[in-house]
Amino acid sequence: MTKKIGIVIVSHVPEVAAGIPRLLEQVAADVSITFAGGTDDNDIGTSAAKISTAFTENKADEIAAFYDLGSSKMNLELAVEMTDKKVHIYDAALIEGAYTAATLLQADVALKDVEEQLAPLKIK
Amino acid sequence: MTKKIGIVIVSHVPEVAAGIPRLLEQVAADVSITFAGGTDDNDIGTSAAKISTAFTENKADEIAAFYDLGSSKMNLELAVEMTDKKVHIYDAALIEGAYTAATLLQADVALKDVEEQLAPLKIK
Amino acid sequence: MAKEEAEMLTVELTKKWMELFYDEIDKNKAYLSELDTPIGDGDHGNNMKRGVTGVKEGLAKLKEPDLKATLQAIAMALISKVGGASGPLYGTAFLEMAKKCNETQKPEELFTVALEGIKKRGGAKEGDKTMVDVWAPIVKTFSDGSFSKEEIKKAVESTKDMEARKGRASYLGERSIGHLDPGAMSSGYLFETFIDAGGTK
Amino acid sequence: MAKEEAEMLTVELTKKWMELFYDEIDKNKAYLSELDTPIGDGDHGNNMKRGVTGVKEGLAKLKEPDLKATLQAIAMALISKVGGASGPLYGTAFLEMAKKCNETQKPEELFTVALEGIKKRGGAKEGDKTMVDVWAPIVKTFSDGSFSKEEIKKAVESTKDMEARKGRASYLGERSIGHLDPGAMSSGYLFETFIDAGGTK
Ligand SMILES: Nc1ncnc2c1ncn2[C@@H]1O[C@H](COP(=O)(O)OP(=O)(O)O)[C@@H](O)[C@H]1O
Ligand SMILES: Nc1ncnc2c1ncn2[C@@H]1O[C@H](COP(=O)(O)OP(=O)(O)O)[C@@H](O)[C@H]1O
Ligand SMILES: [Mg+2]
Ligand SMILES: [Mg+2]
Ligand SMILES: [Mg+2]
Ligand SMILES: [Mg+2]
Repeated sequence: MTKKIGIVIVSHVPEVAAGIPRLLEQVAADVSITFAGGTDDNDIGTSAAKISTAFTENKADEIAAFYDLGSSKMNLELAVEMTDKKVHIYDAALIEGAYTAATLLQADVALKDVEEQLAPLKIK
Repeated sequence: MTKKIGIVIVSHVPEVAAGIPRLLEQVAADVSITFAGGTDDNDIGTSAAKISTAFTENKADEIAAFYDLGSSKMNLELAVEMTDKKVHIYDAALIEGAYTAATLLQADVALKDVEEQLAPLKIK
Repeated sequence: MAKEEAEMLTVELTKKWMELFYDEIDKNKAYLSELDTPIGDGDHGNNMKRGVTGVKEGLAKLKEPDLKATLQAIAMALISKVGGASGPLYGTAFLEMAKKCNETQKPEELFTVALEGIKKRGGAKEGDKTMVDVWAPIVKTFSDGSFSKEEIKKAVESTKDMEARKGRASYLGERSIGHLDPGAMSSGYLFETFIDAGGTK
Repeated sequence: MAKEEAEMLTVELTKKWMELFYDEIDKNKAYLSELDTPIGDGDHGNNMKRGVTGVKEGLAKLKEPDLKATLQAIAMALISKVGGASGPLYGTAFLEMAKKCNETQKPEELFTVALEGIKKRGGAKEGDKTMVDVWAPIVKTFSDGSFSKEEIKKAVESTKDMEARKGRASYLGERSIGHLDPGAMSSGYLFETFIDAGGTK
């Protein structure tokens, strides 16, 4: 039942990263959603290692990734270079973009149509 | 030292609402930031009563409010009708918008200039 | 005479109405959440159940309330207990009725201000596939005397072919077509139980 | 002869460099965070301190490493320990140097690929008020032989009048003018300690 494309949430704040999937899971029971929040010491920041783990733990081999601030994007990109999975990084509003993607992926919408709906949410 | 305008964060998820201020406080030590997350039972949802409390607890009399999904805006508006404070609701990306506002309010930027910078982040 | 009375909203009628609405929500809780699953977050039944439970408790606490206090208590319970979008919407509806009820007790006029409140609160128009698509046509039925379970069912059913433009279902765009709107369904129950409670035109 | 040797990056030189860089960061931790306060989140000193501590520990674990392993260990420590934007940026710089160092050990060429890595990773150009505004001019000084503490200070100082277009400071727009960029400052320390360690053109 798990959808082909999963979602990874990256935030500087551990609680935010852990909390967003709770909102998404409500509308996307079959989308694998994993997250990486904070530094390795759970301080405010991001960690390429944690993001790598979120990629690995995700049940899908193709991933739509969302992040909060620009600096998390850099760690996200580093993690992308270290994974075999196919990762799409979206410069969309974190919560609103991930929520949109979750809703549409659950409804088996094709990725290119999801991306079309993410386009107006691109704010970075 | 507290700035004249405070920030209120409203999210469906208690952890997300509690976590975002941690990101903002890093760049806005003197901005009063309060939050309301989840229903009264701490389930996923929002609560006009919790939002009212976040208004009251905020040290500022003028508030910039940010929310995640459309339904939280309705509870936000209900809470606005119940408070004496001056509240501005922004339809901006929650995390990115609130972060921008926090940075600028800390730097004593006038509200109309803050709003100008929030305009491109308007996605709902 | 009985007919005459039923034309006006009274405390008695309102209480009876809320009891029946509670039962209907309770009975259809799973169904409402099921409707909310393909085009929402699957919680509308639970939300409404929490709401009507709050209403029951809120009304039980009132001692000899007048109509205004009754409607206010209902509004407050819905606002504070539902948790989802439908909470502030139904809450606003009853709040507007409470504000108006000293001036008129005609259901038609009270439902009219309630509908205006819902529209203002949520920004939805007719055709957006929300509870407004039940409220708006039903309020109209009062003027031509066609208010009936038939019309209520028709209004609920009409949301099936609509494309959602408000609320969570709107994220699905045209993919929302083919599904009944859960808030339209619960609004259907609200009006049906109003009839069952003795409230007719 | 000593001059000759210093022209090439060696394991010895790199280790010495990192020791001095650690000391410099340690000494200026509060200052770096202070620079990061008006135009950032006030953590650059702490971030860098965590980073250089990680570098120290990472290097201590290596047994008779070659240059590539040394540079890789530095990169990995910075990437995993810093936490802020500067982590992946400095990390990428050393990663690119590690990739290149079997082909050439000339500081000039290694710093060139490092700079390209930083630019690619962060998307910043010269003039955006970031560490790039130290790296870019300093890399150029190698070709005309002007690499010196003088030039490093000048490059760091040049960020003061710039308007930030990347990183957290960019949220402040023109209000970022008048403040030194913290990452430019720490990059200044990196190049100064490279000189102190014996690395010159
Ligand atoms: N903006 C709106 N205007 C009118 N009705 C709305 C609006 N948003 C949602 N609704 C109604 O609310 C119903 C969903 O309620 P519920 O599931 O309780 O809230 P949520 O979507 O927050 O979980 C929808 O089926 C729709 O009828
Ligand atoms: N996109 C970028 N490109 C180049 N350098 C950047 C970029 N973003 C930030 N920096 C550098 O990183 C420094 C801030 O580092 P640090 O405080 O550790 O990270 P953070 O801002 O995430 O807290 C800035 O002063 C700047 O020099
Ligand atoms: Mg719902
Ligand atoms: Mg809900
Ligand atoms: Mg910083
Ligand atoms: Mg930081």
